[in-house]
Amino acid sequence: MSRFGRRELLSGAALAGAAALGCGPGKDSYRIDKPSVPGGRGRAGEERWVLSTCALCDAGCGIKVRVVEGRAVKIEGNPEHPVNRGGLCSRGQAALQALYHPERVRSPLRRGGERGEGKWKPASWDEAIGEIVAKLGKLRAAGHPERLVLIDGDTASFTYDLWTHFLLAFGSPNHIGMGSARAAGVKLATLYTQGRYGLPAHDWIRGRLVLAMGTDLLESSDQAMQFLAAASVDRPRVICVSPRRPGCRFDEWIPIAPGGYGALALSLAHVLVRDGLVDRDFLRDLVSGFSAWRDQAGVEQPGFEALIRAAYAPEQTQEVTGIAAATVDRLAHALAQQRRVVVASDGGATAASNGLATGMAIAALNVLLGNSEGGGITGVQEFAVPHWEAPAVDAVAAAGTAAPRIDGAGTAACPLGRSRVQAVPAAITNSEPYPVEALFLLGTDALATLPGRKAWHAALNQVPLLVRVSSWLDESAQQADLVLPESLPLETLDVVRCAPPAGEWVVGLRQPVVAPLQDTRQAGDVIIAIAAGLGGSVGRSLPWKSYSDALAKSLPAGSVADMKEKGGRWDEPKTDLPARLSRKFEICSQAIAARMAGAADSAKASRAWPCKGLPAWEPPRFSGDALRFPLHLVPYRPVQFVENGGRFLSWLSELPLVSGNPWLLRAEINPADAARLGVAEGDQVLVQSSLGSCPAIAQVSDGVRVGAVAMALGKDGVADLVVPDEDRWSGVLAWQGTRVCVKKIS
Amino acid sequence: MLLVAVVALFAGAAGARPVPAVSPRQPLPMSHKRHIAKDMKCRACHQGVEGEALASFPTLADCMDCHKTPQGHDPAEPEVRAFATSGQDLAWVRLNRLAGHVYFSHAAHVTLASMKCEDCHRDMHTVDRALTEADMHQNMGACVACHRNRHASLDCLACHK
Amino acid sequence: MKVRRFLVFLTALVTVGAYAWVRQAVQGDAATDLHTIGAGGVVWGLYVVGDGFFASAALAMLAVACVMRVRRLRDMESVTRMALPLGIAGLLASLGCVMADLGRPMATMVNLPLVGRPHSPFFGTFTVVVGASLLATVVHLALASRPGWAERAHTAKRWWWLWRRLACGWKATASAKRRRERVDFWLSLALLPLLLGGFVILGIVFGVRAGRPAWQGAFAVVTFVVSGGAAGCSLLLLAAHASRRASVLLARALAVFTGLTVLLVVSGEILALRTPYLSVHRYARALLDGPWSRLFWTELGLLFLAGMVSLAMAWQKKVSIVLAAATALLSCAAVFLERFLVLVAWQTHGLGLPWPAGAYHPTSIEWSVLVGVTAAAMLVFLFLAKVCRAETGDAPAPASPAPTGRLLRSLVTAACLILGLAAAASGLALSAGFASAPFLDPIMPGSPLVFLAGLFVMGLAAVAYELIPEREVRSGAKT
Amino acid sequence: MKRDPFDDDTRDSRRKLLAALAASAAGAMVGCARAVAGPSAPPVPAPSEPRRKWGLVIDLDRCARCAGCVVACQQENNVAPAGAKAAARTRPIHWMDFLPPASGSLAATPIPCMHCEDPPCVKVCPVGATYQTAEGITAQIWERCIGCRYCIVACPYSRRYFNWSKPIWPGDDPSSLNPDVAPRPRGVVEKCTLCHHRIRAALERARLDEEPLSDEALRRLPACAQSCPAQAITFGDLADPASEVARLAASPRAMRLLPEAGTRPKVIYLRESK
Repeated sequence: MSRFGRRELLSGAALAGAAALGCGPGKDSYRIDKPSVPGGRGRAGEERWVLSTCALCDAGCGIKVRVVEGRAVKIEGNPEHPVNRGGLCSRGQAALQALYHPERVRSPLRRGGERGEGKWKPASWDEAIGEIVAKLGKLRAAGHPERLVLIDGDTASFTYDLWTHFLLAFGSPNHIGMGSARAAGVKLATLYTQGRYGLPAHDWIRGRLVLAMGTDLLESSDQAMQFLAAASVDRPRVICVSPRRPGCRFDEWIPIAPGGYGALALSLAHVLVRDGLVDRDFLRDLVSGFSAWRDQAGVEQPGFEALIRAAYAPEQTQEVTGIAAATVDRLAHALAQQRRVVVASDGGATAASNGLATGMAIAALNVLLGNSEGGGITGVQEFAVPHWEAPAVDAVAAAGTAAPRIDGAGTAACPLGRSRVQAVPAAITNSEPYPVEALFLLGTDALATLPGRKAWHAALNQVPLLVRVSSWLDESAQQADLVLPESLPLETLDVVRCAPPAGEWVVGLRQPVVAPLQDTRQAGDVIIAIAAGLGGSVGRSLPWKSYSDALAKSLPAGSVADMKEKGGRWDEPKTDLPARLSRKFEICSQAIAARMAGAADSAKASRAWPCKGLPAWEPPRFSGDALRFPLHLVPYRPVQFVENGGRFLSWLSELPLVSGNPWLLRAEINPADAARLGVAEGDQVLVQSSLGSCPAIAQVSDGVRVGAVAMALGKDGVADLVVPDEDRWSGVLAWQGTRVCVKKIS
Repeated sequence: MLLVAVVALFAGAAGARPVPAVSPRQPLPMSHKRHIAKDMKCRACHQGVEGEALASFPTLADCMDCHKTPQGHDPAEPEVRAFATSGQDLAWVRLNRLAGHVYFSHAAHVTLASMKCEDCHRDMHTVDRALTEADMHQNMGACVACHRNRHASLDCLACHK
Repeated sequence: MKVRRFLVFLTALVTVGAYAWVRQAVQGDAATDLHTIGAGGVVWGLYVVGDGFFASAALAMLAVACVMRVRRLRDMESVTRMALPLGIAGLLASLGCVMADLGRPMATMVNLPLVGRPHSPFFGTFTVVVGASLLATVVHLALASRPGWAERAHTAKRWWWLWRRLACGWKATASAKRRRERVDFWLSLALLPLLLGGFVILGIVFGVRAGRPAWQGAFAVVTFVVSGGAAGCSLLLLAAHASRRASVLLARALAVFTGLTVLLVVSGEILALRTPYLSVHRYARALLDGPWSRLFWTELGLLFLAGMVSLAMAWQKKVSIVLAAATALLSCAAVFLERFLVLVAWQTHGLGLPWPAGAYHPTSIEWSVLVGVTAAAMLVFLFLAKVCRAETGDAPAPASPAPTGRLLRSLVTAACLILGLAAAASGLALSAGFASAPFLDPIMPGSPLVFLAGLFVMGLAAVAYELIPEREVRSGAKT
Repeated sequence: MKRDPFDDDTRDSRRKLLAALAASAAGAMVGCARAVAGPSAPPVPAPSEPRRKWGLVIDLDRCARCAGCVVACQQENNVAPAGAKAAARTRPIHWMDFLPPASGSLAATPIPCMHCEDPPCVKVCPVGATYQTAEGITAQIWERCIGCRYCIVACPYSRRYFNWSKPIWPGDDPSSLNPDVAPRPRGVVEKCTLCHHRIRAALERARLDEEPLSDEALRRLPACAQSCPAQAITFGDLADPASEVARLAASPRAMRLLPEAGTRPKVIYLRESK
């Protein structure tokens, strides 16, 4: 009985004390009083776990959400899901913060003042859609449906396909993805060597050595979880090649000069071939273009072997890569010895003026290492596509779709690219090839996340109807005429393509975890409503009542209901890897040759792809005078980077991965450079490029190569420094191609 | 001795701390007495009591399981059907609320420790309506005393959160 | 008039401090520059430094006074007399600092008396150092002031009734004076271990930190005590300028204390520089040539100067009020800096794990509160000094026959002592709980209060001994 | 106060009051008696359950420093984000934090409370707000804490956090708060609890289902361990030699932080191997 009545004593004395001080007992500061839930809270204490798919990046991890009395309170990884096997990164978990974020747009908003003034009038969905339908109807009536442009960041979900479907029926070719600003360099390389657009699927589980080119594996969001899930079984050795020391766990870091990845890959190939470390049988059977070959005309063409033997000895490339020849030799032998190697890369390595060639060189290195025999590439991901009936295309739509894309992808300006979002501002401003009348901006805050803020600003202001579909009043939304708040992925039904490891096929399901908290709609429902409003052939092409109806029709009957149980659909993981390459790997891409042949004659003359479809690597091009701007800017995507609305999530912004105030923007700089510039740790500095400048806090660290300045994307101002140069063939945005200078602010 | 008296005084004073003076009206004039007279068990309506932390209240659907057809001659009974047709949610007012930093599991007490409802709650045999006032005046002293008597855990974390 | 202006000035400072404290209470501790430790800040700052400074200075002054009393140095009476109100003011200031530092002062007032744990040095700081010393000193001062009060009850025009009540039965008989002296002696003797205990506990709080391989800690305890002595002596020196002999004695003591402090600080620094522990080494470098070097060298310089000046005064056997004030200022500032550096620099640079180095720049709110507390303490001191004046004709008691004994008095005194001791001991034992794990609560709630009450009852023994009148004057007394 | 006509427990409450009075008087007396008699017996764990010793093993080799555990912990334990303004003053709270790489080491280290076997923080708490449970969790009772921050100073690992200001949820909307964990008010020290509420729930569930709690079910119990994509964090009973954590703790790669502090942490790291 020794501790009897402690509580009473405490509270009694507290009451007495409070009374003596003339104030009553305070509110119970431990009680959580939650606001009411739309649709009722259910039974008191009712708790359930709902399976869904994460939407914070394109990887498509399976999640399960704990819902207590109608409110989501925790997100965890789905242990059954083949992509992440139960784990979940910080981004995915922060989705909860987005769901209940106070700054979410609560209903459609119509501009109430000048552009960018920040005055809004709430509108009903009918009004907003009516306005859009009126505008689009006029476009079609005038025979210019191509003047509708759609910039869309989310390619994983079936909503993207619905937009494509809609645009086909409507008649615009301008469905512009964000690929060129992301990992298109790698995806196009896969397309031109293996025939399918997408990231290569690596066998992470059996890979014993990962050579990460320009990525620290965490930043490469599509592959991070596969790598981590594989590492949970047995962690492979990780060698990172990048100008900045990676934030993730690694075994070796090889600092490389920006833009030098392709040369390194070819040099490694050179050593492998020179020292007889390649499997010639495998290359003969499954790879075309390795040795000299005869084309259809019977002319002998030089093979890949001749190319690398001639120009890519490590001694020849060490100047451009900044990596000693001996290191390359050692690395190549290590790769060859290990055999089960994954050469991973994402947008980091290929975001340069030589992006496509770099991507192809890396793909070639992967194949040279015999990766298809297990441990590396097993092919490209097989993607699910919705099975909808082809849209009804009328004459107007046919004519419109035939018009050139405004971003110039596939034209002489960008013969090998699929999209080129950075070209949109100039096209709008110059009305080239035709004026843009309506612009839909989805899934990306272009103004804040893409380079060239001024150009984007001018262009967006010029569009007569700018519609931003977003949950946030972000920078792009501030310029819009209409802001349509989309329901967040935790509130809606959707089907997404996940990025599983090799040998698997995964479609994820998103299902409403909670009832929509605000007056928001799924983007798919908006498309269907617009199509219905337009009527005619467009309306007939999208005959569904709602997006969930469309989803039900997109997959075999009953699929969606089944998927609710598991959170998606996937095959049982194949244990009998290696799955062979789906087709011959073309080191010497015939697809490129064909495309170049198809391009206009003038283009052929002026911009012939060198080396006939081999990875023709060129030294990178940098924007800015080397004397005035002596340092290379290395923008990177930190772990917490979320393309669309990431800065609204304070959990991510406060991740303790940097010391000191996590909200500040840091410029990481090598001690040698810092000493030369007179900059000390913690100093306020101004980073300047030929395009803009941005203040930051100097972080002096030997984790950055001499001559480079590393800055994290996602914070205001970094994207403004980048000069939007690009790969002249593929249109890949050269994030890594800007020179800057750093000055101390006194 | 003086100290003991002071302790006792404090303990008593805190134990008799008044509950909120507002008497919330429950949505239905549900008679516990009549339900119990029909030999219904507490868990029939308070479904979480054996397996979950919260005992929880019946939803309208639970009520309608029986009350689709008239069950007796209580003049109040049609009200539940009226409620069902009106489409409103049956929002019982929760009167017994623990302090925010206390965890209490009905399952642990009812199922694992085999305690009766009446050990803490009032006997509902005689109560001819839904509760309009909290019937729990438990405090930490009572919890600790009972835990000690039954050799249950006295760890702070057994109940605090 | 000058005094009045000074009072107004002090009151203004207190008001500013009170305002700052209210702002802090409203905004939370975010109003201070205290930060999460390891994330670039310190969790203990100016307030705890102030607590350590005031408490140690007060304890030192009281200890010096007690030693003088115990040695029956009659001509040091002016010093010992000043030491009591100074000590009380200092202890109150340290209490104020702690209250300003606490995250939940209200909860503290409930939880600490109910469930305080003697295992924690904080309990020691709070109850023993502040509570017990304060209680004992107040008793001591009140008893010592009775002759003065009695005199005033006769001379004062206003408030005479109050003085008369306070003096309650003081008769300037020889036997009463003898009794007075005896009480003084025993009280001082009883206070000494209490004060020393408090000193050591505070030194532990500032020095050896549990769980840290704090090499500098071993020195810090001694440094803490010695430098506390320096601060106390310097303040007493200022108070004692009237008595030449006392002054010279104090100047000599001060010279020794400052010299020792310099020695300890320097050797502590040298030792720290040579330890194999990275964290201690980092801490030492931060003092030597790191961000704290300026304060560190200032501290040493101030100490050296103070030592020199006091040495000169001791040598010359002459203490001028200006020089005394200067030394007091110098050594107090130096000791404050010593506390600051030990506490703050250790948190910014001495962490065992490779957290980034921190920084600490106290906000205006913190400074205001500290200044307000200091000013309030000075006001308390001035008030006490005025109220507890000694009687004018402070003649030594004539060698009269020993006071007649009285059974009742002896009984009550003994009863108080025994009861108090029993209560204090059992209170301490009960609150210590003898490791009645898992939750280290006192066996009986409120036992810390019992402990304090016991100490108080022990103090009452002195009161009883002095107040219970002689048999022959019983009719005249009004106890 | 208007009384409910159906409420007949006026007498009852008086009886309760009297009973409480008597009980408390008796309790106080017994308490005194016990104190005289000697130390009180520690509470006995339920007889059927063996004494557990919860611990974490963090494999630095697997950990990729993705910080998923950090957000998982914040979400599970209702840790309010500091917000741009407070964070500017470096006062964010991370029960699970990342220790910057020491010179010579390659990457940061995830660092929760070490749940020492000999926790210095417990020794210095003046009010017993922090203590060690029988199962080895260093717990903190928020309501007890007076905010003196002595425990923060005493902790060699700096794994304790003070609430410098009132916790503010974005938009003042507590919807996403976990109902199983009480949010901490201003002026209180908080720390990692090893997700004791999840342990408690799991134990209760196991007893309700009448199935012993297996080591597999425990391994990913705390939020940090659950979220870890690389499964670098393993939870379990160190006292059970058959458990995964005990096996890992015996690995030659096992190490503890600041062993010289003598705290004997129950969070064990596995060194980077390759």
